[in-house]
Amino acid sequence: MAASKRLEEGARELSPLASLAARSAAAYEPMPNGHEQVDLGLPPGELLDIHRRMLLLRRLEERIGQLYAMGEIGGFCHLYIGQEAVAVGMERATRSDDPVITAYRCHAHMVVRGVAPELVIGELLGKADGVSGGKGGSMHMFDPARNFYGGHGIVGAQVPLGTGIAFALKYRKTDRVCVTYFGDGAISQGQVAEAFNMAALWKLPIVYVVENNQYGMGTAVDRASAVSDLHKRGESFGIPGQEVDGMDPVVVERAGLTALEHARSGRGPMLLEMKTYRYRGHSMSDPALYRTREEVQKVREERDPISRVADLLVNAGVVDADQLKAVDREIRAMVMEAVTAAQAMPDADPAELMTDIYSAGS
Amino acid sequence: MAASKRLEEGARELSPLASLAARSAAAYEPMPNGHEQVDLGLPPGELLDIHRRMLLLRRLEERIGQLYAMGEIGGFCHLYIGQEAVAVGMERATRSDDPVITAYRCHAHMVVRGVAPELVIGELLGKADGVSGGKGGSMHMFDPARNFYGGHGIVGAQVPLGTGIAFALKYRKTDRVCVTYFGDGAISQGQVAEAFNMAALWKLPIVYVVENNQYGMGTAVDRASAVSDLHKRGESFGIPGQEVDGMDPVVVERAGLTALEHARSGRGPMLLEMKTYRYRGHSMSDPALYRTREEVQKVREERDPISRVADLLVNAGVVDADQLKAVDREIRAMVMEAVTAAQAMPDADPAELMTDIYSAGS
Amino acid sequence: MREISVREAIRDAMAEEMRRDESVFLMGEEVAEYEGAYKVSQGLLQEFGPERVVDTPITEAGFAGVGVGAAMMGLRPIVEFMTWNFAMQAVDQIVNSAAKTRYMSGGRVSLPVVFRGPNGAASQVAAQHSQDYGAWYAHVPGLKVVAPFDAADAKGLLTAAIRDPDPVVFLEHELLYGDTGQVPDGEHVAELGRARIVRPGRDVTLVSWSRGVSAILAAAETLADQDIEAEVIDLRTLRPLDRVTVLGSVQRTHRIVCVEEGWPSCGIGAEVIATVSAEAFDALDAPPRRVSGAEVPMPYAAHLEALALPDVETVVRVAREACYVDV
Amino acid sequence: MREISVREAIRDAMAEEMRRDESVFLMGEEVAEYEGAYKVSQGLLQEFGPERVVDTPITEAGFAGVGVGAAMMGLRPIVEFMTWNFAMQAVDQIVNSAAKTRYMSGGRVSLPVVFRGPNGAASQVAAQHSQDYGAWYAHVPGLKVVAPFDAADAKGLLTAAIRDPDPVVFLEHELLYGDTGQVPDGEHVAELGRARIVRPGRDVTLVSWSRGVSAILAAAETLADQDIEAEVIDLRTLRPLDRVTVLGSVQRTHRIVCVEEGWPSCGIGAEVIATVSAEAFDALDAPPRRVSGAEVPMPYAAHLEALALPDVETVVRVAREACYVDV
Ligand SMILES: Cc1ncc(C[n+]2csc(CCOP(=O)(O)OP(=O)(O)O)c2C)c(N)n1
Ligand SMILES: Cc1ncc(C[n+]2csc(CCOP(=O)(O)OP(=O)(O)O)c2C)c(N)n1
Ligand SMILES: [Mg+2]
Ligand SMILES: [Mg+2]
Repeated sequence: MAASKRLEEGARELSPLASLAARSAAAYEPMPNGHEQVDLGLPPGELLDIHRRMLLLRRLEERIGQLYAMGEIGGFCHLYIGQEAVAVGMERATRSDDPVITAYRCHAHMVVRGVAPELVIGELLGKADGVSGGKGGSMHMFDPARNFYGGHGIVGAQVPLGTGIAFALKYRKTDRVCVTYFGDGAISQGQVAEAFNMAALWKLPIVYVVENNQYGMGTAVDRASAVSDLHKRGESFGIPGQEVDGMDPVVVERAGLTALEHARSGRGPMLLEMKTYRYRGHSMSDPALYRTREEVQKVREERDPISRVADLLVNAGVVDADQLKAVDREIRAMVMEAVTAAQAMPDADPAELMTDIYSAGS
Repeated sequence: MAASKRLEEGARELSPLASLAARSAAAYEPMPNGHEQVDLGLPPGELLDIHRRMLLLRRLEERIGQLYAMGEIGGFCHLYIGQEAVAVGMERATRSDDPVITAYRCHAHMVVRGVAPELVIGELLGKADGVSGGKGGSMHMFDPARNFYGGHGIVGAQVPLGTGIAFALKYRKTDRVCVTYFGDGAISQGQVAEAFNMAALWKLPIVYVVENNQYGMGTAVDRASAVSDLHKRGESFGIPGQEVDGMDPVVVERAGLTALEHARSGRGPMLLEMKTYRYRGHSMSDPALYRTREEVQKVREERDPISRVADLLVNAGVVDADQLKAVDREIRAMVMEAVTAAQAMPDADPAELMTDIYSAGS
Repeated sequence: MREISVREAIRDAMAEEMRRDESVFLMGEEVAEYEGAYKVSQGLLQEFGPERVVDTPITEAGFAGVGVGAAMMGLRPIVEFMTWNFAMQAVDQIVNSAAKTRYMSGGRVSLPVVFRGPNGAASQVAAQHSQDYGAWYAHVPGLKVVAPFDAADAKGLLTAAIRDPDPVVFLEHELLYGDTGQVPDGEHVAELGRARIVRPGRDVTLVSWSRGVSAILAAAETLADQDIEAEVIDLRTLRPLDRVTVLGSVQRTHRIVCVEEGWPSCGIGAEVIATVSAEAFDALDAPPRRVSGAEVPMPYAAHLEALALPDVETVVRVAREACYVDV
Repeated sequence: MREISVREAIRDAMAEEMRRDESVFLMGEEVAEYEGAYKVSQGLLQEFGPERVVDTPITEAGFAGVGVGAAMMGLRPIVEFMTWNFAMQAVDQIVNSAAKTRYMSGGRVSLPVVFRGPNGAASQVAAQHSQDYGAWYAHVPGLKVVAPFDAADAKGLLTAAIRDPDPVVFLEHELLYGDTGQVPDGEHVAELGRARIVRPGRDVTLVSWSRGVSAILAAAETLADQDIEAEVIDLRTLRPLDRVTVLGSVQRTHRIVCVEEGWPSCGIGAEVIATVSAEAFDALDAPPRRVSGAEVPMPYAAHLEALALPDVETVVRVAREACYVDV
């Protein structure tokens, strides 16, 4: 309850992405010459914005990982590191009034929606001013005011929920579209098929995004799904699917725009398969013995979305390495600030144990 | 408990299909001449066998419908009338050691497996010697000795069960195949998709048969399934599908043989869509206002599987109309006999209320 | 007042709330064109159209989740399960998504959704179609669980459930749909969470809900002929339980018998008796007793089915034992 | 005797039964290559190969059904749920297919299947990952429900469960996996359905199971220092409940406190107290009491979570109240 008030304030004060985006455009003038002509795919300011957003997610999650290792965070904690291009690219394709829903790997999706990092960290620390008042933890975070609907711990369950959100959007005759994320492991859940069928049958405004990070916990996708091209998993329901390089935020954004337009114009659902990768274990307790270090190293070196955009920016002469370092310092500082702010929050009041079970009136 | 003993005996005494089949071949010598040459698709004796089996199912279900109307049967009762070509054609394609499982519309599937009709009727009458001792009723009948595994009331639930049976067949390194039936309404159930995925992933020996009788209760198939070509519902899982004229037992048998051979040879599941039709309401209490009388009438006249085979036999000069009438009389008498036998069975003993909850020893 | 059936009372509650509030809609299997497998939604499609009376595929987990998702957006879905037996497929959405989300979100997400349909035994529909889910749902914080007996309560409590900001599990009874009763004209809203003393008495408290109320009412009649005045309580809401009314009654009668159609182990009766034993121990003059359904999957045969359900004679016998008249 | 952890005891029971009986196999998410999300199936893939230690997709309804289907063919599947929270998706298969089929088939179909995995609260995993399902499954005839506390019982009862011809719900506890205890060498089979008096005493009966036993043992220690001799009962099996042992104890102590981690409404505690109240009413010298988890979806924050679970101090306080020492 305390959290709600704080959340509104917190967001107004900090809203890091909005301010970051504003600064991106202003602070960096493209370098005039001396560099080869590179096709950025987007205006340089936009690309800087993408880079900053992804870097914020990366640094935030890294810090969260450290806090977990230090014992300040408990329970399950699933980091998004490696997958940043998906959240950032899709967020850029999405309208701010388009609802978003995902599973337990949700910190990044929240923050790109504009929720202040300190509120996420506060939640992880079990604080009264955490985004769920310390009651939800890493897997259960919601901010309806920013059209973010969680944060769900049961694999696949958010897919019917997102479909219901889309149902409501259509019922209300809006032109909004719900973006529903889930994993390569989740796609085999029966309720996902059930939701696909209803969404297609009723032509609901929804974009399904399967973040195929190659593993559902320790299970490689081809050991869990009979068809490992996951964008084909909509075929039985007549849902058009597309494979997308989920390590390239520009490609993600473009695919997202097309799919959102498809859904927004009343043509029903689309399924985007984002080929991506998580660098860390499934959760903090996973030693990830089911894959080799080399496999991870190779992706980091060859496909890392942040390096990719950074290289692009440097090669095109938009910024130089020093400037990127400055951005990184700035973002690290912002994350540290958020951690400090979160740590200063009061613990959830013991009396809160028995609130929020039912609505206040009942 | 009493039922088991009776079941073994009953079957030995009666086994109507075995005897019917034997008689088919013997009793009717193909007429020597005077008739056009018709391609029967099968030797005449075989076709006679098909005709007799279908007719038994038809007359049996009609009689069950009457008993229901007279109040001798209670609860839900789903008749198979119209769909006989599927059960009979598939049974002929199936080996007797191939397990079969279906939903609540199960009387016909049981009887083609060789369970004595009196045991089915006895069950419907709630008798001690009914196939489930009067405890299961219309929807819950089992005969593992004849590789028939139910008889399940929850839409779709038998599909993972059948998949588990197939798992066991593979685990035991047998060459048997499980035939799993379900309806056009059931196909959208999430657990069906889950089962498809596992069966394809593990290449289980299973043939999925969707009996597309056009309606799931009152809902036409295109109002329930985004893709109304149901044989395509396996595509997302790489399961090959085939559309089959489910009103033609010869075509059904042929498709069944191919699919069973596919599964038996280790190539994994197949999905057969049987285009069929039920003449009666969904259950006895359904006035079937969701379709016109004309629609039903048209199918009865143009596609009825029993008339189709009868016409074929007559046109080919295998039998004449009188002979067919004699067959019908014989079958009606057999059904009446079964009813009489069932009615003479003792009611389930009140003490049976508390047995069979756990195994006898525990 | 008008005499209408429970079936009509439920339909009227839905229709009136749909007229009153655009965000209310009905979804489920066969609710629209078929007008409900048990004809509960008769006329609704015609009045409100297919956007607000929505036939779903046979996918309980999926459409329950769709309902909860729609509620997240502020709609007020009425999700009909053809029977509660089929809601086992959806129970994860009911419990993990609907019941827990307000709490997990620190109060930021409201889920005004009603799950409703017939619960418990019907007539010879056997084990998979005859389970009573009252105890399971009453176990779960975050849910409200309602089980009306008569037409007036069916209407009043369903109206309250639809207006309630929290997820409500609304347990109807197929064998009550045809029963008629007087229902107040116009808007009729009952309060959730309140039991009702249907018949006052001073000798023994009989507690039940839903169809069980007809058994305890009949038992009370018989007992009255035998000079035992039973107080008959209809719980109406199974969660939250109206402990005050039950405990108050036991303070007066000093004896209690709780009657339920469902299985006893960890049932509603267990909760009622455990509550009374702990909180009105000194008031009790006799062992608090339960009468319940037999601990078996429901058999098909009519005579076995009858044996599996609590009957009036047993209630009378146990109540007499509680009054020590036969000892 | 050997000192091993509960985790090892469970693994050993599975391994020994798999060696003994070809029809026993293990399936579930991450049970093979990962060796179990909680490392319970360590070494099994290596010893028994991928045919008998089977990784499944994340499809609980589906693979639970596959397990039941395999059991219909006479195999003896051990179906692991990564946690019981995820089994809500499979509960229809557990109840409608596994629990009811022997009955519905008039005894013709046996289903020797074990469903197992950790149940209840772990550590800060919050509402969707912390539910205790003991009461739900104990409600259902046709199921046997087991919830061991120590390593010896984990092994002995799981062995019995695997050999049992009926479906068994086997509830483990993540926070007990690492606890060690003495386990008999060689084959060790315990009997299902028998509670165990862990510590005899004459003043008050304390009842619990699974991790709750550690709380009542600790409370008994404290109470002993205060000259109250508590009898400590580990139920071990939640269905069928060993009423004889519990009632016998209450006949001696005249007081009972039942402690459970889960929610109280329609819980195991309710069943125990209702049973005792009805059947040992005259033996009771004080109100029979329950101590339970708070009626909330489990909160994440460590200090809130601690408040939501029963603690030793509360057990001691309530036991003292039952003994009227503080009144
Ligand atoms: C229904 C259910 N089953 C199992 C789990 C345990 N679990 C949590 S995450 C996970 C893997 C999911 O993988 P994927 O969908 O690929 O998402 P990712 O973690 O890769 O983002 C599993 C099995 C769960 N939370 N819910
Ligand atoms: C999970 C579940 N939901 C709903 C029902 C109620 N119901 C019984 S049969 C049926 C229609 C099934 O149609 P279909 O699969 O096409 O089979 P058919 O009856 O046509 O043979 C429904 C909705 C049920 N038994 N189980
Ligand atoms: Mg994944
Ligand atoms: Mg159909």
